[in-house]
Amino acid sequence: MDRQLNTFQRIYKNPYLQFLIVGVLFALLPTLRAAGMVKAGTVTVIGTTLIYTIAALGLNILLGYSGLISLGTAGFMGLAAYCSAYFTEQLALPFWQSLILALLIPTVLGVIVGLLSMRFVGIYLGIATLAVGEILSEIFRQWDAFTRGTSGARAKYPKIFGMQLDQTGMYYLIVIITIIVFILVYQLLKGRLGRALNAMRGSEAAAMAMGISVYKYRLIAFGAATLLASLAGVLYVHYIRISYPTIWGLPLSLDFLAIIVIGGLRSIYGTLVGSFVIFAMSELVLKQIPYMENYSLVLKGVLIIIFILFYPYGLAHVVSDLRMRLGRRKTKVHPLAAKEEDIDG
Amino acid sequence: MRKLLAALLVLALVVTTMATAVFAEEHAQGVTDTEILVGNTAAVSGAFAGVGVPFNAGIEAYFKMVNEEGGINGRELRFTHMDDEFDPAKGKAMMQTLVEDEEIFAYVGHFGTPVVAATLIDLEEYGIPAVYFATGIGELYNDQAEGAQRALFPVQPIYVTEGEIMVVRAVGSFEAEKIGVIYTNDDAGKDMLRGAEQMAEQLEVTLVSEQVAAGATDVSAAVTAIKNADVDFIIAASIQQTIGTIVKALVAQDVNVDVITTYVNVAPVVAEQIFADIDGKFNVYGNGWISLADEEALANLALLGEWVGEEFALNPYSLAGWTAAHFFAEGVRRVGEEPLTWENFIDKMEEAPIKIPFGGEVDFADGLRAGTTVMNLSKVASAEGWEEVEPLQSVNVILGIEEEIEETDETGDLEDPAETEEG
Amino acid sequence: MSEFFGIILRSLEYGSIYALASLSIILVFRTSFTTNFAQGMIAMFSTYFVATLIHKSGLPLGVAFVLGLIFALLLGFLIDIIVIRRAAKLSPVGKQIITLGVLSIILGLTPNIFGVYDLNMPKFIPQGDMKIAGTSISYNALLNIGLGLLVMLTLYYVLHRTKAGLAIRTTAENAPVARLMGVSTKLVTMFAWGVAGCLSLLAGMMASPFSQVSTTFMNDIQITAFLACLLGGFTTFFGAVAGSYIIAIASNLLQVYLPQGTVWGKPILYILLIGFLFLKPFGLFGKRYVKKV
Amino acid sequence: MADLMKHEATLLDIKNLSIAFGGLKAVDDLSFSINQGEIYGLIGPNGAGKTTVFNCITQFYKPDQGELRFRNKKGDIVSLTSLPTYRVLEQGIVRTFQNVELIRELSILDNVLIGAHIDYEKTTVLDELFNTGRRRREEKKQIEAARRALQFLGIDHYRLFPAGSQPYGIQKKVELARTLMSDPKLIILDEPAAGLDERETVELADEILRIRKEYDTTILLVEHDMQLVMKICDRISAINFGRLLATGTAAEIRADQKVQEAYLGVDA
Repeated sequence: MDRQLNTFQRIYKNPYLQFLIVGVLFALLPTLRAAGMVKAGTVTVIGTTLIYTIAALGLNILLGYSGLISLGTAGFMGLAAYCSAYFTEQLALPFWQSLILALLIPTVLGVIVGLLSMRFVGIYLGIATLAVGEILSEIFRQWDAFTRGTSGARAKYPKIFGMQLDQTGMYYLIVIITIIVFILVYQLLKGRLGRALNAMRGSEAAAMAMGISVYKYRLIAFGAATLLASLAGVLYVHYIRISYPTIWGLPLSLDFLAIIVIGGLRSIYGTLVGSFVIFAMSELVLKQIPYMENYSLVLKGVLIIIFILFYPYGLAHVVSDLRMRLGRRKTKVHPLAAKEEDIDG
Repeated sequence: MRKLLAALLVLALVVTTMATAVFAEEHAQGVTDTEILVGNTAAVSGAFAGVGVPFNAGIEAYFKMVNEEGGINGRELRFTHMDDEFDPAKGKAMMQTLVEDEEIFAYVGHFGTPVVAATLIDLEEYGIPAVYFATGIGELYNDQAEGAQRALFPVQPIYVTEGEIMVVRAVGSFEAEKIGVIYTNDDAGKDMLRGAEQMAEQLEVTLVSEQVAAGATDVSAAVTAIKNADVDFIIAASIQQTIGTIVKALVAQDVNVDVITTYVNVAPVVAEQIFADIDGKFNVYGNGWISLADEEALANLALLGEWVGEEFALNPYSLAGWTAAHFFAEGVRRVGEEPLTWENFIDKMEEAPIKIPFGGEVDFADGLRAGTTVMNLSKVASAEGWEEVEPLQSVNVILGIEEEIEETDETGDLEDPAETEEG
Repeated sequence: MSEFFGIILRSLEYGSIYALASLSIILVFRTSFTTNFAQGMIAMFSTYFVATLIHKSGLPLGVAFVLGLIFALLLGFLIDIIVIRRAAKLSPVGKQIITLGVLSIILGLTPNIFGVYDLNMPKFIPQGDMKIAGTSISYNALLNIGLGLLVMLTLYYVLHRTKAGLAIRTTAENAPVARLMGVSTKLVTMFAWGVAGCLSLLAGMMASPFSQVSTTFMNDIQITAFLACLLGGFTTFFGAVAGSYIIAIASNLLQVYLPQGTVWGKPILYILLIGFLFLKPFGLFGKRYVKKV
Repeated sequence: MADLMKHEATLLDIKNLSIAFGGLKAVDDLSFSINQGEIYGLIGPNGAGKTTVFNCITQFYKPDQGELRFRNKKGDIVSLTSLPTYRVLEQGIVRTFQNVELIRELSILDNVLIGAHIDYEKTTVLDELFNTGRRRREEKKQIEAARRALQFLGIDHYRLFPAGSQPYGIQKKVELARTLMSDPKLIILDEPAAGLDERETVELADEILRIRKEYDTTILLVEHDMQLVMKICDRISAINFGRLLATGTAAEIRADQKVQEAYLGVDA
């Protein structure tokens, strides 16, 4: 079992190095753009995809690790976007101050919703979070003083460390933050906390018997998920420079769900790949293929079903799945296999 | 370090592009000796395909017609478009590709409220002309556009303006004193309400408003509340789908008061939807900025049908697309033999009012960006359609402040029919 | 007073639509433990089918409706056979996401099959109304209320008085035990999907004359139906029906009698709902499931 | 009655324990106590309330009546009923489950590490977020401890496989290894031999005895397999319908009239 890794393997298997390489690859994009190798819009599509990845990663902590479902992700992302737009534009706060508030406010609300999860299980929680999302959505549309209603709330490219970012600068900021988020999430979940969340999902009884406070960890899971959704919301509003109420509806929340299923539960790279499939594929691939542009939704649906049924570990695990089929014993367990207590929810 | 380098590279590239585009040649980007490239992004798949597809078909039909006749000053008009799925982020990305990579000369027919709202700022930064916005959000309204804002040319009515006109109609044509507004919670409904409130204050009439969700099935509560308010005229500020729901709920609750709604609803499908329900209990009126009363408009309609094909011949959105293309082409025609630059194009667009192929005209002089502000009035006359009851009139004409100006058949240099709002 | 009565009466009509939709959701949930997010889309798809028959093929409403029921039944069967049956071993979250896939496919196919236009749907009874206690109500509304009640009574009768109903209830209580007792749970699940499809179509047929048949016209109704299931508790058929009527009535009362009601009534209703459920997390009639360790 | 907790040797004292579910008394006025270092068996026919007793001790159920007192790790006497479920472990009581409760998708090693959850108290979330040296040292220490436990049960070579992919016998051992991680004073085993074949059961008996010796702990088990119980338990309590029938050594229980009746179904 304990094979000695050679130097090369040790380097490419180092997760931190992997994250850095991914980051550098993304950071190259504007240079490629400058060299005329990719289109201007592609940079924006990828930047947005990275933003969605961050939010989806939050949902992955919640659903993948903790087994708690939320259909309100888009609502929280939107709330942060509106907060940041409001604080920077209307109250003219500096970006950093606004950022802290825009992360804090939705997160506190997210933790409160986490309290609901103490009472609701399974589908009850799903629909209750859906209702929370609908309430937020309604507020975005109606509370004109805060959200500017159906005109949409505008924001500017931020100024950080005394440097006024432009569109490309903002893209770099998104890449840097994405990679930092990847590293932090990786570190946070590979150890004790990740195991505790896993335990909670796998067997609440076992978790309690092992001294894990389900109460505390559910709140942590909701807090982490909302924090990441908020971060994504702030980045979005300062990248696209508008927050429009119709964006933050149920369809986006459901897309986040699709991302982590297609990409892979509990997988950082899977989340990234899933985001590409959902947000960038129709843009960068499908629309180039004749007759396919009208079928991106159909394809998305087919992919969701195929992945859940046949590649339950998501795209991120296709390679290892194939390797396993070629010889090794089948040792994987379906990540969404039913458990006994699932009967009611 | 790489970041800085990359940023410099991009900057250098942009500067050179601009330089080559503006200074080295006399024409703007997208213009060659033989063609002019323009484009837009519009949702042609998903829920908004029913609007986006005929709209783009209208634009393409007009360009085809122009090109068959040899183009404008020897240049053919070429149209490219992308599907933004009504998503602002995608709309923004595609705008960058269209402007920076495809190097289009202008946006023709910018489409969809969220996308337009998200990209107005980018349009202004690029300074690229954008002719016709297939939405009526209030942000487009500007009575003193300066600098880059001058490059934006809204043509179809802005919802705020239409809200004003609806109140004017209620007061001017129907002598309403207490007006009820049932508005949807989307941009169209809320902007029309805003306009209606402004005008009601000016004209000193009472206004009560109730909201319904766009696309709702149950709007009975709002109707009950309006009924309780005992109004004598109702503005149904909602675009398609919900208008039928509102009218039917009014019928169901015996609120037999005349209703006026937006131009968007003045389409046969809406008449078909509600005619049987109204059953003569009250009238449903609708604004219109397209008048099919005069011969020229009818001729243009026949022309559209000829070029766009049977499927979209009578489609309001293909009419809109055709109009968008016409306005752009008018600007190019006016530039004539002069270099076709953004600045030139914008100046020529402002030079004189431009006629709408289907009646009325829009004046962009002195930075006025308000879309069309003259509207006619139709009512649901049968299950097949609407019939015009009042011709195209400006606010002041409806209120009887000004005399109606006789329609002439001359194109071009018509005197501005003074449609500035009376304070 | 007659106004109050009018609000209740009208809410009953909308409540019937929500009740049919939520029954469809519960039926599927109880037999295949799947939260069906595609319910609204299935309703939309089959209603489009009926509207297309009427507009393009010129069939009378009755004939088109019957063909539509067959279409909806087969659509339900198909979804179960092709997708849901294979997902039997998945957790509820897994199945729930699978229905998102179904949703996406149907939504993507609709404009490609039925075209991009919204279609008008005639009412079952085009015209006429009557007065009840000072409130006028159309015959069609009465029919809708009656149809809703009829379907619910039929369903109740089938569930509690017939062998097929017993099979459904046993499957809903405990699928493995049902199988041991010789119930073909596969068949039960398939028919549940089929019948759910028909209920959805009926909801769609009742709702579409209010607006138009479009890709989105069932979205609001589906969300309301979900909330109704939540309020009534996902465990009983009766709860979902009761939840539907309660939400329809409460929503309209709040909107009419609250200041700014039509603007803020809905979010306030949702907040009240969540608050109530915080006290009774399994809804009005739901049962708590306690896991044995 | 004398207070048994006064004796240093008493680890757990259960007094007048009662719990009812919907009017049905699952446990009825049950009292017994366990001494330090004992292997204590709880037997009874199906539905006698054995697992319910376990669930009461570990606070999965809150008893209607009765006292549950325990001499915890610090030597203090605590009343278990005052604790939330998740805080029972830190007193020194750990349990297994009738139907193995493992996290199926996690590796065996990770499953065992979950047992060390409360031992990590020194590292904070921030330590984890920034992967500090303290966290890395702690993690290394725990992995070593987990592998010791796995080696002890002879399954260390499976440690990287997902727990759910392993046969039942291995899964049971993983659960056992997990209990060893928290340095428990009392291990409660719920039917540890259920589902095991004869050879595995013999192995299990040996393991239980070794655990007591090696980890210096006390064991309480519920078991159907009489042979196993009789072979390893120092003392046994037999219950039926939630009531205590008899307490004594294996030989005494075997000879007890009431126990025989309960098991053979003879009317009392």
